[in-house]
Amino acid sequence: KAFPAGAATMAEANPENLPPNVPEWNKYLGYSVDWQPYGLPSEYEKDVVRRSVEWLTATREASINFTPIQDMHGFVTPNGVCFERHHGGAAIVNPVDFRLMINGLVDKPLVFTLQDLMRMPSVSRFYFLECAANSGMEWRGAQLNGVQFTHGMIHNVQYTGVPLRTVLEEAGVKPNGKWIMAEGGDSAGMNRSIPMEKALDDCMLAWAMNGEALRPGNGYPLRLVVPGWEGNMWVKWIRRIEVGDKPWFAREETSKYTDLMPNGKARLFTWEMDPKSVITSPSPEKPVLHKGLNQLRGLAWSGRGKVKRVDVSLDGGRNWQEAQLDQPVLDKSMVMFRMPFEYTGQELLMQSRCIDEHGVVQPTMQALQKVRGTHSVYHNNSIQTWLVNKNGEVENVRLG
Amino acid sequence: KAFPAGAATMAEANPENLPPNVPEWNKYLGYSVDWQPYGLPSEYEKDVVRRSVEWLTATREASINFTPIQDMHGFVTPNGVCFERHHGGAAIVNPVDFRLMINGLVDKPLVFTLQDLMRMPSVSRFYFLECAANSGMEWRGAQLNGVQFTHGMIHNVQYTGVPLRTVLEEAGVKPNGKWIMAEGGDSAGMNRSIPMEKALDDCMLAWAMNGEALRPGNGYPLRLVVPGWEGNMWVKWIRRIEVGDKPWFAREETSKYTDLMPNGKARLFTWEMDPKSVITSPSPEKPVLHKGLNQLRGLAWSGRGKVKRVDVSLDGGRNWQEAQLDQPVLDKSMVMFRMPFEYTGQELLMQSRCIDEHGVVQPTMQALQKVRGTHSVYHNNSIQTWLVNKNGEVENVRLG
Amino acid sequence: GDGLKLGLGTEATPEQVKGWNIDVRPDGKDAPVGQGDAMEGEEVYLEQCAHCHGEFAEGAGRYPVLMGGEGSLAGPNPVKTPGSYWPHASTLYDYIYRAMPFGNAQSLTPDQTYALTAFILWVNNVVEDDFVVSNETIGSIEMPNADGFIEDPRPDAQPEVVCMKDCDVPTEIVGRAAQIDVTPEDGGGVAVD
Amino acid sequence: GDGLKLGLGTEATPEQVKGWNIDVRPDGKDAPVGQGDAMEGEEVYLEQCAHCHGEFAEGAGRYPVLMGGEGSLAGPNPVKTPGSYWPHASTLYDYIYRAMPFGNAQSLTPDQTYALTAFILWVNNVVEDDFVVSNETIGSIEMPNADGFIEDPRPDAQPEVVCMKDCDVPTEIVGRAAQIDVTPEDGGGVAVD
Ligand code: HEC
Ligand code: HEC
Ligand SMILES: [Ca+2]
Ligand SMILES: [Ca+2]
Ligand SMILES: [Ca+2]
Ligand SMILES: [Ca+2]
Ligand SMILES: [Ca+2]
Ligand SMILES: [Ca+2]
Ligand SMILES: [Co+2]
Ligand SMILES: [Co+2]
Repeated sequence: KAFPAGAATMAEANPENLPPNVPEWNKYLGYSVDWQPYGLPSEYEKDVVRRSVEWLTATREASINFTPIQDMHGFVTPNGVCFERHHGGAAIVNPVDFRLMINGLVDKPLVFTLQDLMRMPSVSRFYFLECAANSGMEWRGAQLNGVQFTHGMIHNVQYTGVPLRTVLEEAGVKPNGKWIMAEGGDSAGMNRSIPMEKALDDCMLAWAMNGEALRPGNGYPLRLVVPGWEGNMWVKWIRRIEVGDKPWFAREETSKYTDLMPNGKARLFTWEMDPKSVITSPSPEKPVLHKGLNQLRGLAWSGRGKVKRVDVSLDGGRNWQEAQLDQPVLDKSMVMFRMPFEYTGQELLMQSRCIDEHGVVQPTMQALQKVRGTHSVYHNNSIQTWLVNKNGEVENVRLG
Repeated sequence: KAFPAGAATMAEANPENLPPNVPEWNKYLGYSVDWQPYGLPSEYEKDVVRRSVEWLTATREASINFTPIQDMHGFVTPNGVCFERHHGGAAIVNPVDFRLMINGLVDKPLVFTLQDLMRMPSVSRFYFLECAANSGMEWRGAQLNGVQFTHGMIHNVQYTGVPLRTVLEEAGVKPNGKWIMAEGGDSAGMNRSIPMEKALDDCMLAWAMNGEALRPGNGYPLRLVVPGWEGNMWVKWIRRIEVGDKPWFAREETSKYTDLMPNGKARLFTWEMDPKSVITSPSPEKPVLHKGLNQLRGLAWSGRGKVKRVDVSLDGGRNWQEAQLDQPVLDKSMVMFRMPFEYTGQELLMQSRCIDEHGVVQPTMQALQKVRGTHSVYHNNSIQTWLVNKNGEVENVRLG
Repeated sequence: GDGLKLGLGTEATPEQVKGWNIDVRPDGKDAPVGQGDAMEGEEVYLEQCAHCHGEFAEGAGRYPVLMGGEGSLAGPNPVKTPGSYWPHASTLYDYIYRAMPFGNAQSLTPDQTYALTAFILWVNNVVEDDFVVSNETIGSIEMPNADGFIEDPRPDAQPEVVCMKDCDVPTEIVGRAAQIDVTPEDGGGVAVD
Repeated sequence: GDGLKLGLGTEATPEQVKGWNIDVRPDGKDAPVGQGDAMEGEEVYLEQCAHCHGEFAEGAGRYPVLMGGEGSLAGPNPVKTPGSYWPHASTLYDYIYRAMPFGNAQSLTPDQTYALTAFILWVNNVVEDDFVVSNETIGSIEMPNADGFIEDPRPDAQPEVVCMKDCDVPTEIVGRAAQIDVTPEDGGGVAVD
């Protein structure tokens, strides 16, 4: 058996608690049903938390934290660890004072309370939300040695809310209303332009995630859901939607969230999150602890529709096998894929490759760089390589 | 507009925060990304918690709390509010010292660490878990004036674990192994017999719920998942599985969890949770606050398979309409149903009725009582009636 | 077994199995060597059980009653006890050893557990005061309600047709939870939504 | 609108809309009445902005640089500033009013915001120091990189075939994150699973 040095897993079991002995928790009363009216994870899971990268941003309020995807066991991200990206901190909004305004090219500008919106026909849907900058630090080379940091700007929850279409129709969109602008109620007043076609298609105004109210850091009491499109557009604490005939070219869709190409031109309105996947265990945080049979797991998604297939390679992309996908596979939702593998102490170069229902394929970093260079910042959906060394330790490496 | 007296919703909005004014959270920085490494709900949602009924049990450790289903907005129950039923308190188990033993009619008795199990091929699936005693206090009449108390012994999460079949096959079940007994590692040592057919069908040994490790109160680090069957069988903190040729007739399957009929005979091994549904809003906790358009929502499930249809009546069961079901509808998972309704201030008698894919129908209480009397305690899946009065207040009533 | 093993897990030693194999089946399978009668049991009972279950097993506060109830099952107030309800004596041993005394589980010796079983059977008039419950006898004790259990016939209570319109159902309100008034005070109330 | 309304929501008064309708579009739509030039802007800037963005808008610490970068976009070290990158002057007004100064949003007057816009355009050599930015002029300022943006051609970088066996790919390790050593120390480590 190979054990990486310093692994918490190495903690020796206490023989007092092993059969034939009977541990204390098997004899004496545990906590009562009144212990935690709102529950929390076990004290032994205290490492499963959001983390941030201090050097990434100037302030802690205009910054980001990362979902511990290495510890996720299914496609649902529990609300407690859903990554957050704020531009002026997480706003604490009193839902009684919350208002949503619709103005611009509408028959009648309207102001809604939260209850007004909840009285509209609503739906629940699972969607992933990925920041366009997820894996953005990896454009030039392998930088961050942890899948939480390379791929953790993502989460996947069940949203409940009203279709944006319903709300827009209530105000009555004028024939020349071709765009909307969504505006946040936080101190950044985050604003983004969205084409009317998408707004009327599958966008939602959501008040719940995973069955309960949105968390403050994720937009409580109301956020925009823009399925499959970059997270920055999913305006949190949304206070206003304006209908217009042209896009706004807000700071977040010009200065930021545009993709600079090697020729100095930048791609504008790069909304879709392309097919992507990553092996979450093994990963730098999850070394291979045992020789013999092991299980590999990972997450895959496509902003263009359903994941059709995920392939896995253990030899740096020379040979691939199809992984097993957890059911159900839903539109624009994460999928967990799994594959058994034998570890004999050999070096492995692990990769995964997602293909969506439209046949769009997750590319290699070489293929991406050939087209987009290394200053693109956003939309890095390239194949990730993990080196598993002879001790079972895992490192983020770049092949070439 | 009708407002029940004392409703927290009546809180007047602060004009300072309403348009054209700009509230403070729209001007000044919110919390940083390091605020909550593990996040919690908004302070304004502090009423969304598990509750218990003190008079129900002798102790707080052999007791139950209830999921606030009145505040659930989709079919996922967030881990923080999943109801708990303990018989000796919630055991706090050190996962390093955790062991699962398989003994009895097997080729080779085995002891597994958690890591051994996690190295087996695993899957994720959504399942509801309902206590057989859910709605048990309502057999004789309308008792508890709150849907959290009448129907809250249920939750629905995505489990991840290894099929029980895989673990049993690893030990090798002998030909005369027709039953298993699952035994908990808590101070109640909870034990239940399960027929081999079910054990090999869809049972799982799960270490995760909603993507993260099980919560302590729900069996951390490992619990048995027995899809569609009564919650008491889903042994938590499971430490041992014995394979045998006959059932054990443990206290929890004789003294308890048997259904006493009017003739004094009791039904034994009443495992399946029959089709059931309940309107969660309106409900005693969720009065109708507005005249005009409102939305009704509720939860439906069947331990026998998929929910096929949910009907809703507003006139005490005289006339019914089909409700809309949130997608996807999964096997032995909860479904959220929804229906718009107009409230003009009239009295309403709201009911819902679930029909599953096998055509099994949620019965009326009269029909149930005719067969089962009023001492059955368990498996009350009858249709619930809510009276909406002229003020929009809602009460649990019994029709006859 | 089909021979295709994953190679995971470690063989359990007989000693390991012995330590955890605490269940006892109706036929006495796996009952550990030991014995006890009602008088021995009473001694342990008064010390370790009576403050919750009552001196005569009649229950205390909301703690379970462990005696009586014969003939009550078909009546208006069924009382389910080991004597009136439980089909097998083994369940007493199995449960008492694994779960009692409440908060100090798996602390009794086999002899104590047999004696407590004998005591509870005795107060329920199932055995005489000199009857010795042991690994030899526990599988053959006849319980009064052994024949009291039937197979589960569900699904039951099904309607003949699923009526959708103008259904003939009683819609008079015959019971109201608000009048019963047993709902916890902090019932969640109403909030924003 | 199709006329089928739910009847929810309340009509927004013109006054309500005015209070929240803070966006300004490239064509100047919705720009509030007001004006300012670079010299007026500099005064506000030094007081409210310079400690984060530098006295000359050159940035401080990790705070954004607001000037320079011309001609750098196709080079090895692109510097994206309002002058070098932003396609529209309106974005300055729109963003500064809604989000700056950081932590005290929507506190500037329209005149101050026009003046700050003028100042940043001036340090980027986009306008002269006496140019007045106002609701009249903001829609017609030519930005240096106005033509710098193209449509999104994705999906791109697609393989010709999806190779499954003996694929011809480079598998030499050319970079290692552990050597770069910028990963936060508490990287989650390994735990039980
Ligand atoms: C501190 C209180 C307490 C003590 C002491 C205690 N019990 Fe119990 N007993 C309980 C509770 C509480 C339950 C019900 C547990 C549950 O609901 O899971 C129970 C249940 C039982 C039952 C099952 C009753 C039924 O109807 O299913 C038996 C039998 C029993 N106890 C026997 C004993 C014996 C024998 C002892 C002494 C060795 C003992 N108890 C000591 C509290 C106690
Ligand atoms: C306390 C620090 C601070 C002060 C004071 C401040 N800013 Fe900023 N500024 C920031 C931060 C941080 C960002 C980036 C925010 C983000 O990433 O969302 C920013 C972003 C900007 C940007 C966008 C830069 C880009 O490239 O997209 C502009 C323009 C700007 N500030 C102008 C101003 C002006 C004008 C003032 C004064 C009225 C000001 N700032 C005051 C911290 C500050
Ligand atoms: Ca046994
Ligand atoms: Ca027997
Ligand atoms: Ca609430
Ligand atoms: Ca506007
Ligand atoms: Ca322009
Ligand atoms: Ca862990
Ligand atoms: Co983009
Ligand atoms: Co049952």
